[in-house]
Amino acid sequence: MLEHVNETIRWIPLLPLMGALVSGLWLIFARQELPRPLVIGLGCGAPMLSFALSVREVFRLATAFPAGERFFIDNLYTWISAGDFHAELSFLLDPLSAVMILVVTGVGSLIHIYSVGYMREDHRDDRGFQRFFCYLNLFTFAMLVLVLGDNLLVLFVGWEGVGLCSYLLIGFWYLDDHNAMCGQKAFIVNRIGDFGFLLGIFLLFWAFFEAGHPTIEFYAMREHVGLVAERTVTLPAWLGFLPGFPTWTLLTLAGLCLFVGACGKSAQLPLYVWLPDAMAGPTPVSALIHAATMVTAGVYMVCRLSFVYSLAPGASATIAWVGGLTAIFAATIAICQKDIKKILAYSTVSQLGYMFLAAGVGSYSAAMFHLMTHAFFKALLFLGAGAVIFGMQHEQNIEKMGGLRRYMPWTHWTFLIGVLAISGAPPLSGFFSKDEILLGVYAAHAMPGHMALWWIGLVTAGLTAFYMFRLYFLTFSGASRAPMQLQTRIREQPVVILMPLFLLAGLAIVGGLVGLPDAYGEALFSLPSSNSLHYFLDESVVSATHVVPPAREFALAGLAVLIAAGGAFFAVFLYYYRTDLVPRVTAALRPLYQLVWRKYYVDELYSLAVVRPLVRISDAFLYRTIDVRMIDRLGVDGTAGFVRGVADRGLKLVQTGLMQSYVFVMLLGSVLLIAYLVGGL
Amino acid sequence: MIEAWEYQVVAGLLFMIGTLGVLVRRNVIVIVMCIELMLNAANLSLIAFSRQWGNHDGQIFVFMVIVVAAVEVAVGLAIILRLVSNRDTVNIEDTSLLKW
Amino acid sequence: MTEQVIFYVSAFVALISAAGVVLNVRNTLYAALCLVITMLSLAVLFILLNAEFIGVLQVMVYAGAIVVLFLFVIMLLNIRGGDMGADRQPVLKVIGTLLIVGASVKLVPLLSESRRAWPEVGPEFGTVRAIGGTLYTDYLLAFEIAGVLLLAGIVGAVVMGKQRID
Amino acid sequence: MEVGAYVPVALFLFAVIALVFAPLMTWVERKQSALMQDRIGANRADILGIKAIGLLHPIADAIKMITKEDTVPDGGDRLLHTLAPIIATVPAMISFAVIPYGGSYQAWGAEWDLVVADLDYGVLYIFAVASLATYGNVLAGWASNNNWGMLGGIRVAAQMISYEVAMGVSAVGVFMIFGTLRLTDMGFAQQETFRLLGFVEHLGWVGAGTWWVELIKIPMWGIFLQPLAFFLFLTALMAENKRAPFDIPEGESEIIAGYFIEYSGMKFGLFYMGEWVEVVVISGLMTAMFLGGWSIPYLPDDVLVEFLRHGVGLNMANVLAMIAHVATFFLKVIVLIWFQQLIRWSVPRFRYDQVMNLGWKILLPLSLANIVITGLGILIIGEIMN
Repeated sequence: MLEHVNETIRWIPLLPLMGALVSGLWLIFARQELPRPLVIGLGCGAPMLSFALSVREVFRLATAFPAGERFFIDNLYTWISAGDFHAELSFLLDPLSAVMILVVTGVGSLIHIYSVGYMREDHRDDRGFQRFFCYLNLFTFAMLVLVLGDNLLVLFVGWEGVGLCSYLLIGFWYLDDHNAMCGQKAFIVNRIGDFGFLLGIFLLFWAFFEAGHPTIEFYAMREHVGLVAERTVTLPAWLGFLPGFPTWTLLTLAGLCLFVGACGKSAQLPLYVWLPDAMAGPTPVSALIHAATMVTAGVYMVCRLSFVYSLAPGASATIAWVGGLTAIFAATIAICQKDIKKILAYSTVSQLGYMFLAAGVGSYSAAMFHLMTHAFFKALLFLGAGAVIFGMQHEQNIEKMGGLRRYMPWTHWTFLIGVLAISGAPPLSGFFSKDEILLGVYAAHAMPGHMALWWIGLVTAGLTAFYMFRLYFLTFSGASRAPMQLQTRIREQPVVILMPLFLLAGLAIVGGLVGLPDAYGEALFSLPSSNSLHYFLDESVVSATHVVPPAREFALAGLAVLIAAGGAFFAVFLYYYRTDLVPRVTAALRPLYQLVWRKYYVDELYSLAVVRPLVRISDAFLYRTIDVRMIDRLGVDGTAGFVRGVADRGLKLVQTGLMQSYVFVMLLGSVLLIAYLVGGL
Repeated sequence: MIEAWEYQVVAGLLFMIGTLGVLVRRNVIVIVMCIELMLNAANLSLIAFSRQWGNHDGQIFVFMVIVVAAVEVAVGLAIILRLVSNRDTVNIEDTSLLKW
Repeated sequence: MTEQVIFYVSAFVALISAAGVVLNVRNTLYAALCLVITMLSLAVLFILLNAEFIGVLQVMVYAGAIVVLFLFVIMLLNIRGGDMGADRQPVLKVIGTLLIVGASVKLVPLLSESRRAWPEVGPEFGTVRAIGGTLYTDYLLAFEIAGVLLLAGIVGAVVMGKQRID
Repeated sequence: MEVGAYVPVALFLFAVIALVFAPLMTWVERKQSALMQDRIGANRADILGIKAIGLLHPIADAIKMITKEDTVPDGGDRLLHTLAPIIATVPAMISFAVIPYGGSYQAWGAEWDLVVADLDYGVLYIFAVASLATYGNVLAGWASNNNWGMLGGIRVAAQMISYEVAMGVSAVGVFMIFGTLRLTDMGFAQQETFRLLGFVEHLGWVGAGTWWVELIKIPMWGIFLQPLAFFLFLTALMAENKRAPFDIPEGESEIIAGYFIEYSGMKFGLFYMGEWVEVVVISGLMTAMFLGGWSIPYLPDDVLVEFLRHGVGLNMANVLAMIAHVATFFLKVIVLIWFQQLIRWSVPRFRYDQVMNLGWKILLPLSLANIVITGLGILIIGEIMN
């Protein structure tokens, strides 16, 4: 592997860090905000500069070197050095991280700009404006560390960093208890996942250590992964119900542990519950963190470790099935939601499920492709939703909207583009990426039940189109259901909010062309290998190759479009032409509707099965018995009381206040000690 | 030929004399002087070891000890000045307030 | 031969004058003077041990500054006597003295057991250049900490010495 | 160098210092003050009518001192009272041992080094020995059983300790420049010259060997390399010497005569002699460190010897060079002595707080600044040279 040292890479994450430090430290020490223009310049300038740098470096990476050598490394310093093990604090720019940093800094910059407009009149909290940009910059930094880190430890630092920023931003308006609780929920659920992630890191490191290569650097691990592929672990007897009992490969176990972390971060079953609640944060946060970037960290991690997962079919199958189930599960929930942001949140969970589905069947580049296009159109949708919410004076219930097309035409058009893109309408970006995933699933013959998964994907596509169009029609078409006095005040948003929408809409339209499938390229433009993203990423990820004849590929795409169109038409029918049917349908399906509307009672189930017992045990046993009775009373107070008793009765007599008696005792002690040491006693 | 142990004997005896002084004398100033004697005994020992091993580490230690001694004397004598101006005594046994 | 004579004379003077510091109970000033003589004889021993720089430093700092400070304080406080008042813990001191004497008696045979040949050292040993070289490389941190310590000492002495602490 | 070579040299030196220079100093001092105060000055003592511009006064003084009654005050400490003047005088005399008053010469197969003890830590030796002289003055004040005396002693102790710091620190710049504490090495180093404008050549502004760059050459004397240190060091040394304007330990107008108030006779004379010898030592040390020692400007030793040997042969050439160098050295010493006298009789005595302020708040910070500047200068010049 040829290494190209490039010391510019470090500035990509460091610039946002400096922005965060300057504004954060200023807030801490000066206790007041900087002048507004300065905050905006600092807060938006840092990610934009970072974006410019990223573009330049990625361009250099892509053009200056032939395939196989696209590998920039920037070594800051040696973080840990223990024996043969060295963990460097270094950044790695390869095709995989190149795609990620472009998405993170590019979409991030747009959302920063949008935030200027969105947060300008936010007076819920003193100094909130600068604090918001401080957190956003810090998040950008953490995310860039995550994707640029060249080993698992640096990745983990970023991993935890984005978790922290997510917590800070969800609870941004912390004066409201509910928001603070949502932040805590996100943090705790993420921690559960991170526990598995850490275990995975340790397992991987242990495996490589045993194989004689104590390393956690991705490319070194990739080089030596063959040495640990055969290593197995024996499961304990009580796990006898698991498939493949009693021996698993170590990589399967490690991959599963790591996937637990990905489940937490990327909101997959069963740890998805935090993401809908994370909508408590400001809308730009939802767009940036909970749609475009942070939640994709799990997908990125799986792609980054594709060399592990390609050798661990069990783990891959688990990922695929979890992803597929999450996709359809979340899509069904989204159908009945009324909160505009919650719908988008469940849609995000569902789309993330798609990505994992792709990663699970080995189409890692398809997963990355969908990650990218999803970042475009989901950020667009969220920002559009933010504009709607802003226009509606912080009303989020879509049943109280309607007819916004007349009031906010530009927002409406961009939102429609987003809806079309996510529904998979050709030739928008979502069409290509979703198709590539479905194609990958269809062709993955090694995967147990791949046809079932394929059907799940198709149904989900239909459901997606249905609930997105439902959202669209309820929000923008028909007559306004808002109170009269609110209706008179709905206005189109200013340019600073619309401009990011336009740019993202443009990206959502054309973004799919970088990954135009070869078959389309051949047929439309006679380009033999038009899927440039796939070939670009091929160096970083171990992609499964699937050969499907072009004719069948077109047929499959047609089927998917047909199903999506079906879902869309169903929504058009129900929410545009025959709106009177909706109450009747819901009444007819009352029990089912109730089940879905209450999100399958998952939160209640968790509360009953996990949270309440834990709280009960903690309170009754850990707190009242162990902590208060034993540690406090016996340990802390007991020790102190004992020492005080002894000192009061005996020791204080030794303290005469006469220096020379102390000298005498010291002398006596030294003489005895020395006598003992030289053996002359 | 003088050998290491003879220097160490001198250092040891010097240290003992200093300790004795700290133990038996009651004048604070003299006690500080006796502490200086003990420090110097240690210095002699270190210098002898430095010579014995043929490297400069011992001498560096002595350098540091001298620095510490200078600071200690400056602050210590300032404390003694305060003691005299407050309690009008230099007798260590009159200053036994610092106890339970 | 010369070395032996110098060693025995200096060691003898050092020990005798050190004893003078302790035993001179009537006059504190004489104790201080005895201390100077000890320092000077120790400086001679240092130079005998090829530690010339440290020897000169010993004279400069101990004899030239530290003991002068003692004299300064003795004169400032006008202490003409020695120890004052009755001894409050005589038993303790007698036992301590016996301990010290006993330990001293054991000391000589104990140390004389371990004999080790003197190595030859080059002409560079103990020079200012050699000590400086070691001090500014291997012991740089210690040196800088010593500087901070001196600063703290200055501040401490000034604060303690002020007549009225505001 | 063989032992035999320097014993006579040492004896010569002590004779010069103690028996010639110190008595001469009394005369110089009187004449100088008379000159500056527009008086006639010492001109009374005569032998058979020969006055010799007052040069007989030192002899008269000596006779007077020796024949006076020697008293010890009641309640004073007889031992310390007797020891004190000796302790005050002897260190001043022996500190001259490390000051080179000439270079190194080969004559008749022997090597002649014109220094009594060429110590590696030469300057530190002077500092150490000079600090011992303090005891004489402090103990004198104590042993006199006199309040003025004791106040004088306290003042001596405070002043000595204060100025020792500034003295040591201000000399560090010179040590850094010459990279040694050995005074003979400093003397040899100061025979070199440097081009004042050499930096323009090193910076590449003009070509090598440009005539006007070569023209202006300056001897590598300490005073040119360390002008600030020269004045700081001289001030600190004069304060250590306790003579006007730093003579607050004597302070005739406040505490009569300070620590030697109860002294008479030769003991009293010894204190004065000690001070005068110190003046010479200061001048010698300053000459060795700052004024090029024995060297004649623009005329290095070997060039001089090489020039002379063509006429008189190697041995005599060395002897002639030695004479020239010793003469140069003493000429410089005399200039510095005169300069000190000039200060002494021009500047009034400082107040006690002024002395302390000067030492701690002016000399010490300036000395520290000088170290920093010197360090930077050495770094920069090192960079340019490479």
